[in-house]
Amino acid sequence: MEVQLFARLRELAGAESISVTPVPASVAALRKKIAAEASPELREALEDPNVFCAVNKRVVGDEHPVADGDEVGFFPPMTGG
Amino acid sequence: MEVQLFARLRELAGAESISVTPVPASVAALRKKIAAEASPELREALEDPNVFCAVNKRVVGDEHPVADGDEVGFFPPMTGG
Amino acid sequence: MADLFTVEITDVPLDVPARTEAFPRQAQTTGAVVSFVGYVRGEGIQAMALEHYPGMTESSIRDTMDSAARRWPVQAASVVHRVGTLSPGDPIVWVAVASAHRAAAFSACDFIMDYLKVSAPLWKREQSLDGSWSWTEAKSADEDRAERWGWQKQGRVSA
Amino acid sequence: MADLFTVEITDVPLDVPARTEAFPRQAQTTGAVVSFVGYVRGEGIQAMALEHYPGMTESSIRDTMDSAARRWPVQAASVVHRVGTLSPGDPIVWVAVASAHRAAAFSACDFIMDYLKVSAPLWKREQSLDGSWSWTEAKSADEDRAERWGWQKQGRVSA
Repeated sequence: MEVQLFARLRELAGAESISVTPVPASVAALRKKIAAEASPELREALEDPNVFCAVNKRVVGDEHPVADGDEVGFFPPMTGG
Repeated sequence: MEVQLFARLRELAGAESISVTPVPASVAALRKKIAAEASPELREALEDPNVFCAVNKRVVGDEHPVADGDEVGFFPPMTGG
Repeated sequence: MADLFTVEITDVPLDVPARTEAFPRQAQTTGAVVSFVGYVRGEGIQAMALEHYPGMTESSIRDTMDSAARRWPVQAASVVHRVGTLSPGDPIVWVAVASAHRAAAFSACDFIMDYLKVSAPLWKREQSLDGSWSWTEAKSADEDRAERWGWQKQGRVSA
Repeated sequence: MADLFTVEITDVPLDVPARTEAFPRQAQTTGAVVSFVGYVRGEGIQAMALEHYPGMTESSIRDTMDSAARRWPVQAASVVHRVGTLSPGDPIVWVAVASAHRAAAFSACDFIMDYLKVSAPLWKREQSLDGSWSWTEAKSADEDRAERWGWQKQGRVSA
């Protein structure tokens, strides 16, 4: 699974997406797995409760299931408008 | 004094203004004087508590004084916008 | 530099895009512009005619804009109101407000419209489909909205 | 006939008068159009850059417009949001709402902006006068405004 990262997370990762295999079962597990393999800055950012996860373009909570084929993205709080 | 009438009052009077001499001392007295000499329709309209009086382009209450040289107008509730 | 607070009563058709273009903003400090346009609705009418009290209408709207500027940090505000004969779909009134932030711009624009409705001497007549003209009745809903801002109804006995 | 509910994310400068001109109204039934424009303020910054989540940003704003249309009798609504690099004074976002009456148009436009601020995936960076770029922090005032409409903050643990 290619997990997309946006804005400051993308900048911290130095990449627009991160490859994750095998696919963990939940957003929480996915977040944990990416954080474990990330730089300290990216890990800290991912562990911030204000960082959102979208599954198939909808914001979801940490308990939400994840499956192969889902489109998943992490991003910081919105600052548009 | 030429008292200006607007909208439906102008239409009922068939004129844009009414000449009043001598000038009564208050808006209430002026209203009464015009009404006394008006057609029944205009009298009724002038006695409507929702009909406004402006002295020198400011809405005032019935107790407001009136003097020669003041600009005075009567008009129904506003319906702009 | 353009005047930042303007009121215009006009019998010329209201060109909303041109007014929008000309509305003065401050490039360094304006973060929000809220505008309102009121249009003639065509349900059951073929025309509308608007008249005003020259001089007083302008000063009344100007007072309302000054009140808005005392309540919120308004950087610029414009009101253009049509008089004369209008057709369904024609703009009647355009109000624009600039501020640093959107909350003030929304509130001030809403406030100006609410006060204008109940305190600016303007009167509408509508021509129904059978050709007859009748004066528009004032709406109590407009008074209710104005009361949200502390407006008090005036009449024969002033407060 | 033009689509009555539209969302556009664009890297082309936002031409507000042209958007105003093209906004679809209904000559017989539209009595009010409220629009909002947000601009880049120039205090201490020389540029702003905006990025989004293609597809999700559009669907999120579309959801917000649909919510507005369920709450108020909205006849038409458009949102255009810039991405890319902007300069002080440039429009960032334009929102327009048409309704029969002004109360609904004001509320729906205000609502759409408030929801967009807290729920549309868009992120700003600002370039300060010394040339350095930094990400804009989310403002709790924006969350407070969204909560007026019943919005609830989402995060790691969803409701």
